[in-house]
Formats: sequence, structure tokens, C-alpha cells
Amino acid sequence: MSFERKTDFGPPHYSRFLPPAIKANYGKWKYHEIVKPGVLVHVSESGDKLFTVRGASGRLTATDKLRMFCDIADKHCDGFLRFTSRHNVEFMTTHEERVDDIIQALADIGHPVGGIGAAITSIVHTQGWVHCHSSATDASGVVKAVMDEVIEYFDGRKPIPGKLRIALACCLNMCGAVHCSDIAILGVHTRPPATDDTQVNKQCEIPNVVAACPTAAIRPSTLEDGTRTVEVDQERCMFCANCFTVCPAMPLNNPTTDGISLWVGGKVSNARSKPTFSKLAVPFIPNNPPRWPEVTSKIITMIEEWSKDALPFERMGEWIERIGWPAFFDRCEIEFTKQHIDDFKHAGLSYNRSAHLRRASYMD
Amino acid sequence: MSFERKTDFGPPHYSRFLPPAIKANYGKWKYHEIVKPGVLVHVSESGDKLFTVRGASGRLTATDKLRMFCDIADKHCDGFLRFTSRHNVEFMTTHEERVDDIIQALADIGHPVGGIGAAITSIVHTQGWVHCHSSATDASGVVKAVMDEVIEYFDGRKPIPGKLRIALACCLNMCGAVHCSDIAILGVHTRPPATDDTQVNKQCEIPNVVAACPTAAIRPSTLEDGTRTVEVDQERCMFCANCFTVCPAMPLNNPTTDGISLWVGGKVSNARSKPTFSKLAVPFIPNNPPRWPEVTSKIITMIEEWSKDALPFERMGEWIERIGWPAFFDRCEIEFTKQHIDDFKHAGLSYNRSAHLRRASYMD
Amino acid sequence: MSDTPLLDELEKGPWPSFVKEIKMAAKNSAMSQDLLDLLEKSYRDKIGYWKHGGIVGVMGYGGGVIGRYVAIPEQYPNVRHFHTIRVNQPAGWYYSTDALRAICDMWDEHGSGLTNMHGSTGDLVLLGTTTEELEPIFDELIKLEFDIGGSGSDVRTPSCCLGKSRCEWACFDTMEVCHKITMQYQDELHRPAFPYKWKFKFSGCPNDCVAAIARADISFIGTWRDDIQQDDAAVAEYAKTLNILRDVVERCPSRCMEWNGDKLTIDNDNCVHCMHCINAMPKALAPGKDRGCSILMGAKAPIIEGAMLSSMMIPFVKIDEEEDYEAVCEIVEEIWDIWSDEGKNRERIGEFIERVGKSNFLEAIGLEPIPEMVAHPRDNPYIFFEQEED
Amino acid sequence: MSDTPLLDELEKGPWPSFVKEIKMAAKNSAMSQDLLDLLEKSYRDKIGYWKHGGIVGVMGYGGGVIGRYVAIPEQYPNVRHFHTIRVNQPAGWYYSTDALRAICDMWDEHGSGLTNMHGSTGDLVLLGTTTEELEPIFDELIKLEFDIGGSGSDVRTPSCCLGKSRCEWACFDTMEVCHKITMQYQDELHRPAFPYKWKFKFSGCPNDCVAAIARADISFIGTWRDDIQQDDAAVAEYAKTLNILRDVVERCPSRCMEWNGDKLTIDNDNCVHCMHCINAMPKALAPGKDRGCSILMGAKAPIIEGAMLSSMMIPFVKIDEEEDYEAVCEIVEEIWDIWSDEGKNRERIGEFIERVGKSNFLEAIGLEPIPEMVAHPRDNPYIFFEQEED
Ligand code: SRM
Ligand code: SRM
Ligand code: SRM
Ligand code: SRM
Ligand code: SF4
Ligand code: SF4
Ligand code: SF4
Ligand code: SF4
Ligand code: SF4
Ligand code: SF4
Ligand code: SF4
Ligand code: SF4
Repeated sequence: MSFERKTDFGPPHYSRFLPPAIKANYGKWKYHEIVKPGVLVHVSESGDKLFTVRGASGRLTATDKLRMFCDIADKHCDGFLRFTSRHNVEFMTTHEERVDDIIQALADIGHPVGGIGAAITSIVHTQGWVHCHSSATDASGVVKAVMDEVIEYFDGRKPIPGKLRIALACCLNMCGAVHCSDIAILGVHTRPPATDDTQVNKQCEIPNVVAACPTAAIRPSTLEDGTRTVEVDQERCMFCANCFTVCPAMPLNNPTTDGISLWVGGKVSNARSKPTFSKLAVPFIPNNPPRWPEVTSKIITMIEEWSKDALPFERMGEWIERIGWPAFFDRCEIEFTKQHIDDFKHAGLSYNRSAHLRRASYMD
Repeated sequence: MSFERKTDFGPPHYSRFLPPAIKANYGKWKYHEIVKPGVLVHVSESGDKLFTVRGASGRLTATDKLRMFCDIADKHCDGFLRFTSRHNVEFMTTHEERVDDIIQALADIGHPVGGIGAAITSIVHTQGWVHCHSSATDASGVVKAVMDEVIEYFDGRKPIPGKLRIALACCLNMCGAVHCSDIAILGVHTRPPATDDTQVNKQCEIPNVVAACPTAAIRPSTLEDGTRTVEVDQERCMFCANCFTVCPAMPLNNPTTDGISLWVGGKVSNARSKPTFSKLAVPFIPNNPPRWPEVTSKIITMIEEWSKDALPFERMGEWIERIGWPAFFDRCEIEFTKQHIDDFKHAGLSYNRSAHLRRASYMD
Repeated sequence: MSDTPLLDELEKGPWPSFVKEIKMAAKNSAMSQDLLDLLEKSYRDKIGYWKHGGIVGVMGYGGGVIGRYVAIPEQYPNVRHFHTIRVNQPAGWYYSTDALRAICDMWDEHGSGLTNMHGSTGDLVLLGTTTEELEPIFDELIKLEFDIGGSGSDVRTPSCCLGKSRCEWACFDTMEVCHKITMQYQDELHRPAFPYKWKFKFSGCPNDCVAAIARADISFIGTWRDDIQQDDAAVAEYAKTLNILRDVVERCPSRCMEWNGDKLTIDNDNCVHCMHCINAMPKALAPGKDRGCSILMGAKAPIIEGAMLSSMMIPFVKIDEEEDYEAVCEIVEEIWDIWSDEGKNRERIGEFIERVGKSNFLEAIGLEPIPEMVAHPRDNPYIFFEQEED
Repeated sequence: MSDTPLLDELEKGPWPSFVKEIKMAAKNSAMSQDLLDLLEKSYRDKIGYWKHGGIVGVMGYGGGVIGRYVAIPEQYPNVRHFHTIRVNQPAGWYYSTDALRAICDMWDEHGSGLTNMHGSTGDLVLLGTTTEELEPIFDELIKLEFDIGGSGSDVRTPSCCLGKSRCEWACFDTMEVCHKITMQYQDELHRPAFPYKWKFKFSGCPNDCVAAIARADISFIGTWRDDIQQDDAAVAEYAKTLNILRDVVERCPSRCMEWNGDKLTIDNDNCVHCMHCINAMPKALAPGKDRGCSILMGAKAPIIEGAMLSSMMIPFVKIDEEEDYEAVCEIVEEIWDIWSDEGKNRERIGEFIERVGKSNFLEAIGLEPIPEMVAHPRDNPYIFFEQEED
């Protein structure tokens, strides 16, 4: 490199940003308790106590809002704060009496407190129409619409059996761990790329485009005038938009046929059951901004059905495994369709290869 | 069809062959009990009782032996007998006092009685060197060698926790349900076909041969003299012999590199756990006729380890699921190798995709 | 000294010895004697000496005989031909001694005197004869009223568990349905016209004593839809010797049973019909009275795409009733049409279903998709949305 | 009337409103104002208006900036460019207010005033600026001692759970290891040279609070190898409010616990380290004292071969110790070499491992196969036997 300028110095060392109580007790925490919704206390071997207040965040944050967070941290938390792996904001203090002040201060700027323990926490999500070229739906708006409806499961007014993680990705690239969420909201295109044949060869490398397609739907072709382009076998295309990722001349976005699919029963933690993928619940709901009511109401149904029947700690997927998928579809009033039966590479392994069957409507 | 001769008349109707007690109680059986090893009693709603004595069979049977069976049936069973889905022979009588006579008569002609309930029953098997061109090992001989060693689990002298099904197939075609057995003995070739280039085009259809290969290791080729034949990519061949099945000019049989692999933990019944495939235990044991001692001793170890630890009814695979595969390899003193890790189509789904781990040697 | 020292080792030991059987047959059959000697050679050389079979058979039939030739006929001229005849067994493998003796007599005259009772598909296998004997054998079989079974790309000889004949758990009449199907599809059984083989198997309950789910292209497995029949007094009796909590209740896959030390309660809505509790307490519990069967499809051995178990297609049908039986046959024939038209050479139906996609397959045969057909819905987002007019 | 009636709907309701944030930023930023108006149009038209990003960046770096351009720049000239800068967050996402305010000031001057706290990989995401501003921004970042994160086919910004800083269960020092790795691989992070992206994630225990197993090419997950620490008095305390039998013992995946109503017994040899019992009784149980981590590999989102979770590679290593840390780095570098040489374009390491076969991969990187690496051994017989000289 021939730059004078400093490069590759990396992020600041975290130790610069740790509150004093954390520095003092680093690696010495003994146990924790949930004090009340949204508030944790960690107790150290030394007897020190650290209270954490978790504030909701919509993730997309203006600098002025960050400054308000800083004000709270300066006032109550020795000038330190942190964000969580799910994008909430956390304020820590050793003074129990400050906890309510922090909660109040957050309320004043519109940030409820919650998401700890057996609760819904904020929705991991992506860019949507705010920033990404590939999105089949918006991200922040859907998240806001859903969280407004499930807020009582966040702030503790409605207790639930265990953790419930919702995530949203605005296209099949699935930025965020959508594929392993209790409930996943996934933007889907449902039509093949509208290939701009005059642009393909200019903007894209044809072999890369061909290789990009998971179902081998794309092959090179040549127009009558000799222009090289690609042809999409419409029968084989399942609208993943991977071709669009490598080639801008193959857009899939479409106002009427883009929308949202819902997935359930994934998890990441190793607690009890092994980590597992989310499975298809609702194949398609058209985009209906600004509040996507069909999406929120379906999600609420799923949460309510789970919540009233699950055992303590039982995650959505564990519950469904226990009651069986037919019961899940039945109780949540979701129609089971063609699309629910896998037809990708390992499809056969998802078929019911046993005579295990619960009594159900098919019996009539 | 322009034949005068009778065709397509099908098998005789079974009703011609049912013992009177069965005809009378067809569909009316109420319950059964195991009277003693190898003997069942079925009780009808009418109160009728039917005793069944199950005799061992090596399956390969001379007509003279069949006549001896007929003698027993004529003497004690109204002239009827049957064979089971695992090739044992069964004698039925309504007279309890005849049971011991039947057992004695069977003993006299060298057929022990057993295989009922929580027991090992006879080994489903195939042709081997007795009749099949494709076999990588013998069938009847290995079966005899194994059954001689495990006879006490058949005749009830050694009780075991649940049913244990052993099956043998002499090549990867797996005639018989070897792929779903508690213990499967499978003949394997371990070298690619020795293609006879001069014969391929004469004896086989080249496109069929190419299509037959599961790993696409075969492609058409042409010799210098213009003869059309096929070429096998040695790296991709996993010795399944499917090419040999469609093309005799590609034999795989080999005295030193053919042998036996052992598989465990499969089952067919839906009792408790779902039906499941057997998994690889021992990749390769060279053929060692006439008694394949390395095969029998490994099988005995597996049976003993299972038998001393399994819960009642617990099948081999259910037991292994409970204790974990690492413990199985450890207790049975089987080395875990490269070959145990799947590398066929759905291989990735067999990887451990969790942090679930038991304490074991790796920890040191 | 014996000519067969290695095989002689296998005359020893408690298990019935196939060597003894071969020797028994060899007394009257030069063919069996050659087989014995050839097998000894195989044991010495650790290799088989059989060549691929050519196409042999009886007139009017396209299958049922497996041709077999020895690779070294000069040394073993009597097994130059050593063909197998697959005789369609009676349903349930019951025989009268008369019928069996007649077959033995015929076989001593025209073949090696060796049999497999039975082959793993279910046939009565007559092991070893010559091409010339095939027609005479079939003429005899006609007289004995035993027909030939399947081989090649046809319907293979159907088989079934003994079902209602001797088992209290049979949820449909396996032997009768098996026989009926066999009779109905004689043409398909005897004249290979499919992309590959097609196996029917019938088990009367989920214990699946004929391993239908593991080795039949179409597997009929009995089940019931009302409550498990329960006799509380008998349960109490079992409680004296059986650890009901540990060995029954805690092993129930759907955890739908409760035992309070006194009374057993089954939440029948959540029972998955696995049979375990019934197996454990046959005098106290039994399948319900409203019985029928599930139909699953697609099992096969590994070649080519890997082994498969059958998967759920029709959760419940009362196949003993004529109307239902006919409806099932219609579906089967519909499937054969589609598979014959679109299946690849040597593609089993299980592989075909996976290749075209189970949903497309269901659509083609007119079945509605229901969640019982899958272990779980798809976990990948590669959904083919159908493009109706917008 | 408002220009943004649809978005205004999303100012209502209890959850923090991103619309309010954009409006807040729009007060000082024409760019944010255009974003607001453009987004309203998207809400009206139900479609996004962004074009593919070209390659933009800061000098000397090959990644860290996502180029973004509006598709209709005539109408929305202020978002003609709307690039994102990924700033490498401090491990554990802790900040001092000083540092955060400084970033805010810088961003108000050079960008839209909008951020994502944080991106889903973990970066502090600065949302929206122009190509011309990139160099000035980086100059400012240098002063603030914040470097740029990853994008493209490089090491992506590593991230970790808060670990020892605030969690009693951390089995290794996630924040320190994450920081060390980040510093060690600055070159790989800033200059894309791999077949595709590579993500490091570190979770202190099997609860996996950073979802490492689902979304990192290499996932470090804390675990322990001695016994679970158990405080019987505290267990007794929990027993007053918690149904220990139903909610702890019966939910243990390896069924290795016993509760006699009085005393809890754990068969630690059979514990699979799932964390459930510890989660349920944090005052009574804790991971053992002999702690380290498991290393798993290969997680990714669906494109192309389908989503994958990471799979077990190294069951236990004490990565906090320098020697072990270095050994792990050596393996990582070895893997990069192999993957760079033999990986296909846009092939993630998880896909690479499946393509070449996990055993071959293990062999290449010098790890012994052990059964802990698989859920179960192979069930198909297509074994590649190695052909040593016979
Ligand atoms: C702060 C945070 C880590 C960080 O570095 O930022 C964190 C912190 C804690 N987690 Fe977590 N987890 C955090 C994300 C996660 C994630 C990742 C995610 O959701 O994307 C998971 C995996 C989720 C999944 O399985 O899909 C996660 C699965 C758990 C679990 C397992 C729960 C289960 O039954 O499956 C526990 C144990 C428990 O709560 O019983 C846990 C427990 C905890 C404890 C109690 C650990 C401790 O002793 O301090 C912490 C507070 C509890 C709480 O929030 O309920 N944490 N935790 C993350 C907070 C996210 C948020 O804002 O809501
Ligand atoms: C006679 C036969 C059916 C036939 O038409 O020929 C038969 C007959 C009975 N079976 Fe079976 N089964 C027979 C092959 C099978 C098979 C098929 C196989 O092994 O290839 C299976 C599936 C095996 C598997 O899962 O791999 C089978 C799985 C069962 C089970 C389930 C056991 C389990 O725990 O998984 C039971 C229930 C039990 O015994 O508790 C059962 C129970 C029974 C009962 C008790 C049914 C009854 O009420 O009469 C019968 C006698 C019990 C016994 O043998 O222990 N039968 N049974 C077969 C005897 C084979 C033999 O000679 O040994
Ligand atoms: C005789 C028998 C074995 C036995 O000793 O019992 C047998 C013998 C042969 N089988 Fe089989 N199969 C026999 C039952 C089976 C079964 C079990 C079953 O039907 O329940 C299977 C597994 C289930 C299945 O169908 O998948 C079976 C799966 C195969 C396969 C693999 C088919 C596949 O799709 O994977 C082949 C290969 C082929 O078709 O070319 C095969 C091919 C053969 C051939 C014809 C060899 C060949 O490639 O030409 C064998 C002739 C041996 C000989 O010389 O006698 N045999 N074969 C069984 C038939 C006897 C009978 O009619 O009762
Ligand atoms: C900004 C961010 C989403 C967010 O709102 O948080 C993001 C945004 C994009 N991701 Fe992502 N990904 C982001 C985290 C992820 C994650 C989650 C993670 O890293 O933990 C994943 C899933 C995990 C994984 O890596 O598999 C993810 C899987 C993808 C993929 C699919 C990769 C695959 O192998 O399947 C693509 C497609 C690609 O690489 O071409 C992608 C591509 C993209 C691109 C660059 C779109 C493209 O095709 O060029 C998006 C730019 C959007 C924009 O305009 O800003 N993004 N992306 C996340 C990065 C912020 C940060 O640095 O902190
Ligand atoms: S999920 Fe798709 S649309 Fe959303 S940010 Fe990622 S790449 Fe863009
Ligand atoms: S959208 Fe996906 S499936 Fe369709 S052509 Fe493009 S890459 Fe292929
Ligand atoms: S398993 Fe193979 S060798 Fe044995 S009989 Fe069947 S086809 Fe022949
Ligand atoms: S033995 Fe199997 S893998 Fe090898 S070339 Fe023949 S068909 Fe292919
Ligand atoms: S499958 Fe069921 S009905 Fe048939 S014999 Fe076995 S236990 Fe009886
Ligand atoms: S049949 Fe099986 S699932 Fe049903 S109650 Fe009995 S043990 Fe449970
Ligand atoms: S992953 Fe484990 S160590 Fe890290 S924060 Fe979560 S619970 Fe604590
Ligand atoms: S950590 Fe999990 S596996 Fe281990 S004892 Fe606790 S609940 Fe059981």
C-alpha cells in the first residue's frame, strides 16, 4: 500500500467503553435475576450489583436520538451505554434507585422498556425500501406495525411461556438470522426477473449470472441482432433474486406480486432442543403498507395459540413439535397448500416417512 | 396373447390353506401371550386358543426338509403350516399338549424354536455366492455363522430388552430390508469395475451404463481402434456395482478387496420412534470364510453392549440415540473414521449442527 | 477326506445348516452336487462364480424367471444353467402339506430340489433349473394351480403380514386385499411395462410385520381412527409386573398417556398410533374398532438416489370396503400412467416423486396436500409460486 | 395536509417510530428529507426505488462502504447517492457517550444524520452519504479512532455476545477474542480476496446470544468440561416456585437429571451442555469451572445451496490461552488457503465443505474425524474406500 494515511487500526478496544462496575467485575459475575420487566440485576462474586435497563429500539436511529440516549447515560450511568445483539439499547447502573429514573427518561423520549426473559424482544431486521435495491417489502415499517401490536409481550404486561424471537428479512438473501427464528417475516418476489436484454451483457458477466441460479433456470442466449444475453426458464424460476444480486439488468421488484411470507418454529439457542430452521407457515401475503394488517393479525394468532398452550420455556418450534404440524395449521387457521411441501434439494427428507398420525379432519 | 395355455391365474386363494381354527376365528382374535420362548398363544373372542410354534429356518431348504416339515404338520397340525415374513416356519395347533411334541419334532430335524417377542429372530438375507453374480460376500454362510453364535438370544436362554432384527444383503442392491435393520450386514466391493473394453459395446447399452452411476463417474469413451466403450473416473467411483447390474462387462468382484460392512440402529416398526435407516458402524471387514469370525465377534459385542444397557422395548437405534453415537463407538470399541461421515447427496444434514456434546475423550 | 472341508464347518453348530440342505438335495441331484462343489470353490477363492443372467422365461410371461449361468461351465457343467423360478406364494405364506408336497415332487423332477422359503420379496423361490425345463415346470405349476411371480420392470409379487388370520391387531384384511390386488394386476405382474419394478406390501398395523414402509413402492399400513380399546382391569393386572410409567407412558412418542399408579388415561386425540402401548399390554389395550389403513409410497433400496422409506399419501381409507378398494385401484392406475409416461428408465416411483416434487405429484393424481404428508413444512424459501393471471 | 400521510401512520403507536427518526434527521438534512419523501412514494407504489450499488469506497480499502443510488434521481436529487458506511463496532457494543457524540457530530456534518445501531452483522451503520464525502468521513473516523468494517468477499466485521463483561455464563472471553481476531485480520477484513464473505461470531455459551451457529462461517460457542456447579440450598429455594420435575428435569434433552422432590442429581457424563437447567435456575446452577469453547463452521443464509447451520469441528479448546488461540488462527489460515485455492466464486465455506465432503475437508486441515462431528454416521452405502496399494 502506498498511502501515508493510517489504515487497518481496527475498532477501539472495548475496555475504553466499559462502565467502572463492569471493569471491576469482569469475569466475576455470579448470577442474575429479572427484577421486573426490562430490568436485570447481575450480582458479582464480590457482592456488587449491576442493574440493566433494556430500552426498545427501532434500530434506525437519528443522531439526535443517540444524543438523547447519551444524555440519559451521562445522567445515570457514568457516561456509558451499550446496544444488544438484537439492537436494543441498554443502560447500566449500580444504583437500584436509578432504575426507575432511567425507565422514565426512556419513556419520555418514546422508548418503552422490556424484552428480557420470557418475552418478545425487538425484531432483528434489515433495510427494506429504506436502503436496499433487492427488497420485496419494507423492513422498518413492517417491524413497527408488528411491534405496536405485540408491545404487551415486550413490556411484560402479557407474560408468555418463553422467549419468542421475531426476525424480518426483506428478500431471500436473509440478512439477519431469519432462517432460525420463532417467527420469521420474509419478503418474497413471486415473478421471474424482467430481464433487460440490452443491458445484461453490458452490466453483468454472463457466466456468473448463469452460475448464480440455484435451480439452473438461467442459460446464455443470443438475440437476433447478435447481442448476448440470458434466458430464464420461467418454469424453474423460484424468484430468489440471486440473479439480480449479480446482475442489475434482471430486476424482480414488482408492486403487486411482491409480498411477505411467514415462517415459524426456528431457534438458535442450544437450550433443550438443537438449533433449527424456521418452517413455512404462510406462503404469501401481498404488501399492504403502511400497517400490513394481514401480516400482524396472522402473527398475533400464532403468538396467542402458542402462548396459551406452551409449557414454561417451550419455544414456538418445540411446542409445534409436541402438538404436531397439523394441529398448528388447524389452530392458527392457516391453510396448508402445495407450497408448504418442500421441493428443493433435500425435499424428500421432509416427507412424513412413518405411519405416525394424529386423529384429524382427514379422518372424516 | 395367442397361447392356448392357461396364464395369469394367480396364486391359489389363501383360504385353501388356513387351518380350521384360523378359518373359524378369522378376524376374531382378541389377544395373544408368549407362552414360552418360541411359542405364542392367540385367544379368540370365542375363547378358542391357537398355539403357534416358530421354528428356525436357514431359508435355503431342500425338498426333503420341506417334506419333514409336512410330516410334522400332518401329525400335529391338521396338515397345515406357514412361513413367516422373516422366513421362519410356523406350526399351529389348538392342542396345548401338542406344543412340546412339535418342539421335539423340530429339534429332531435340527430346527430350534424361538425368535418370538424380545428376541433375535432369523436373519433376512439374500443369495450370495449360492446364486447371485453381484455378491461381494456369501449370504447363507455368514448368516449361519452369526446365528450359531447368537442362538441363545433366539431360543430365549439369554433374554434381551427388545426385538433385534439382523439382515444381510450381499451387495449394495440390498435385496431385503437391510437398510432398516437393528444390525445390517452388507457385502461391499471396494474397487472400481474392471471394465472389459472389448465387451462393453457388445453386451451393454452405453447410455444406460452412463446413467446407471449414482456419482456420475462413468462417461463414454472410444479406444484408439475406434471401439466404443466407457471410462470410469476412479476418484468418483464408490463401488456400488450399479454399472455391473446393467453391464456384465464391468465386474467388480474381487477376492481380496470384497468384504463386509456393518450397520446399526435401523428399524421398520412405528412403535415408539419412527422407522429409520441403519447407520454405518464398521466400514469394512475382509471376507473370511467359512465362519467370518471378525464379523460375528463385532456383532456379538454390539448385541451385548445394547443388551446390558437398553431399557425394556428399546431397540438398538433408540438406545444409541439415548446414549449418543460417541458412546456407541466407544463402548463397542469401533474406530470412527473418515468413512463414517456421509459424503453423498444429503451429507450435510447428518453433520452435528448444534453445540450439544457429551463429555468424552476429545475433552482431554 | 471331504471335498468340501470349508463348507463342512458350516454343518456344525445349532442353527439349521444350509450346507446340510444342499447335501440333502445333492443326493438326488447332480445340479445340487455341482452347486456344492462350486460353493466350496467360492469359499476357497472368496469370490462368486456366477455370470449375469440373460433373458429366459416361460412363454407368455415377461418375468418370473431369473436366468443364471456359471462362469466356469467346463468344471461345473451341471450348473451351466441355474435359473431361479419365482412362484407366487399364497397370501400369508400358509400352505397345506398336500400343496407343498406336490411342489416338492415337481421340483425334484425338474429342478435342483433346492428352494428358498421364501425370497425376500415373498415368492416361493425354486432355486436352480435349466432353460429346457422351464416350460415343463410351468405346465406342472398350472396343474398345481400355482402361478409365477414377478421380476423385471413389472408389478412384483405382492406380499402381506398374516393380518386377521392370526393377529388381533390387523386393522384391515391384509391377506384378502393382497390376494385381490394380485389377481387384479396379473397382466402387470407378468408383463414388464413400467419404467422399473413396483412392489405392493400390506401390513395390518403400524408394527409393519412385512416391512412395507421400507421396501414397497406402495405400502398399506393398518390404523384406526377411534379410541384405543382399553380394559382397565387388565391394565391393573399388568401393573403388577410391568413398570407402566417408565416402560409405557414415558415411551409414548406423543406423550399422550397418564398413569397415576392406578388408572391409565390416554388422550386419544394426540395418540400417533405407534402401537407401543398396545404391544406392551396386548391383553389390556387394542386398536380402536373403526379400522382402516394408511397408504404410503416410495420405499426402495439405495440404488440410485439413495434408500427411501415410503411417505404418507392417504392417511386413512377403509380399504376392506369395495368402493374404497376400487378408488384406491383407480389412483394406483393413474399413478402408473403418469409414471410410465414421465418416469425415466430405472426410476422407482419414490425417486420419481422426489424429482417432480411431491406437491406436483399430488396434484397430478388429484390428492389435496395436507400437513400429515410431511414431517414438517419446507424450511427453504425457494417456493415456486404458480403464475395465475394477475 | 402532510406530504407523507402513509408514513405518518407509523408515527403512531407505542413502539419507537423510525419515521420520527427520519423526520428528526430531516430537520437538518436535505438528504433525509428526500429519503422521507422517497419512502412515502415507496409506500404508495409498494416498491423500492434503489438501484444496485456500484463500487465505491475509501482509498486503501476494498470494502466497508455499500454504494447506493436512487433510481429516479431527477425527483429525489439529494439521495442521488445514498451510500452506507459500515463502522467496525467496539466488541460487545459498549460505548462511552463521548465517543458516541463525536460520531454523531461527524455524521451530521458529512452524512444524513441517520444510523443503524447496529447492522445485523454488527457494524455501526452510517446510513446515507455521497461519494465525495467518503474520504472526509474516513479522515474524521481516523481521528475518532474508529475504523471501517467489512463488505464484499472478505472477513466481515466479527461480533460477539457481551460475555464476561456482564454474563456469569461466559465460558471464554468473547469480547477479548473477538477484538484480538479483528485486529489480527485487519488486512483480510479490509481487502476482499476470498471466494466469498467470511463471518466470525463468538458466543460465550450454548445459549448463543449472538446467533453464531446460524450466521457465522466460523462460530465459537463457549462450553465446559467438568461438572455443572450446583448449589443445593439454592435448588431447594427454586423448588418453592418452580416445578423442577416438569420444567427442568423432564426438559433436559439427554434426560440426565433426577429430582426426588428433595435433591437434584445430574449425571454430568451424559449432560449435552444445552444450558436449559442453568437457564432455569441461574442462582443454583452454573457451567463448570473448566471452561473453553467449541468451534463450529459453515452457517449461512439460503443462497445458493440452501441455508446452513454451523457444524461441529473442534469440540473443545481453551481459546483464552495464547497457545490455543494461535493454534486456532493457524487452522483458520490453513482453511482460508484451501478455500481460496479450491473454492468456487461465491461459494461460502459451508457450501465448500459439503461439496468436497466433510471428511476430506477435515483431512485437508489436519483434524481427526470423531463422532461428535456428526449427528449420526452415514446411512447410505456409497463409501469411497481409499485405494492404498493392496
Ligand atoms: C443482551 C444479549 C446479549 C448481547 O450481547 O447483546 C443477551 C443477554 C442475555 N441472554 Fe440471551 N441475549 C441476547 C440475545 C440472545 C439471542 C440472539 C438473538 O435473539 O438473536 C439468543 C438466541 C435466540 C434463539 O434461540 O433464537 C439468546 C438466547 C438466550 C437464552 C436461551 C433461551 C431459550 O430458551 O432458547 C437464554 C436463557 C434464558 O433466557 O433462559 C439467554 C439468557 C441471557 C441472559 C440471561 C444471560 C445473562 O446471564 O446475562 C442475558 C439477559 C436475558 C434476556 O435478555 O432475557 N439468552 N439471547 C442479547 C439481547 C438481545 C435483545 O436485545 O433482546
Ligand atoms: C409372524 C410375523 C408376521 C408374518 O406375517 O409372518 C409377525 C408376527 C407378530 N408380530 Fe411382528 N411379525 C413378523 C415380522 C415383523 C417385522 C418384519 C421384519 O422383522 O422384517 C417387524 C418390523 C421389525 C422392525 O421394526 O425392524 C415386526 C415388528 C413387530 C413389533 C414391533 C416391535 C418394536 O418394538 O419395534 C411387534 C410388537 C411387539 O412384539 O411388541 C410385533 C408383534 C407381532 C405379534 C405379537 C402380533 C400378534 O399379535 O400376533 C406377532 C408375533 C410376535 C413375535 O414374533 O414376536 N411385530 N414384526 C413375522 C415374524 C417374523 C419372524 O419370523 O421372526
Ligand atoms: C431373490 C432375491 C433375494 C433373495 O435371496 O431373496 C433378489 C435377488 C436379486 N435382486 Fe433383489 N431380490 C430380492 C428382493 C429384493 C428386495 C426386497 C423386497 O422386495 O422386499 C429389494 C429391496 C427393496 C426394493 O425393491 O428396493 C431388492 C432390491 C434389488 C435391487 C435394487 C433396486 C433399487 O431400486 O434400488 C436390484 C437391482 C436391480 O433392480 O437391477 C435387485 C436385483 C436383484 C437381482 C435380480 C440381481 C440383478 O441385478 O440382476 C438378484 C437375483 C439374484 C439371483 O441370482 O437369484 N434387487 N431385491 C429377492 C427376490 C425373491 C422373491 O421374489 O421373493
Ligand atoms: C446492512 C445489512 C442488513 C441490515 O440492515 O442490517 C445487509 C445488507 C445487505 N446484504 Fe446482507 N446485510 C447484513 C447482514 C447480513 C447477514 C447477517 C449477519 O451477518 O449476521 C446475513 C446472513 C448471514 C450470512 O452471511 O449468510 C446476510 C446475507 C446476505 C446475503 C446472502 C449471503 C449467502 O451466502 O447466502 C447477500 C447476497 C450477497 O452476498 O450477494 C447479502 C447482501 C446484502 C446487500 C449488500 C445487498 C446486495 O446484494 O448487494 C445488502 C445491502 C443493503 C443496503 O442497501 O444497505 N446479505 N447479510 C447487514 C450488514 C450490516 C452490518 O455490517 O452490520
Ligand atoms: S434481506 Fe435482501 S433486501 Fe433486505 S437488506 Fe438484505 S439483501 Fe437487501
Ligand atoms: S430469480 Fe433466482 S431462480 Fe429465478 S432466475 Fe433468478 S436466480 Fe434463478
Ligand atoms: S443383494 Fe446384490 S448380490 Fe445379493 S442377491 Fe441381491 S443383487 Fe444379488
Ligand atoms: S461401481 Fe457404482 S460408482 Fe463405480 S462406476 Fe460403477 S456405477 Fe459408478
Ligand atoms: S403388522 Fe400388525 S396386524 Fe400384521 S401381524 Fe404385525 S402386528 Fe399383526
Ligand atoms: S399407540 Fe403409541 S402414541 Fe398412541 S397412546 Fe399408545 S404409545 Fe402413545
Ligand atoms: S451467549 Fe451465553 S455467555 Fe453470552 S451473553 Fe448469552 S448467556 Fe451469556
Ligand atoms: S445443561 Fe442441559 S443437558 Fe446438561 S443437565 Fe442441564 S438440561 Fe440436561
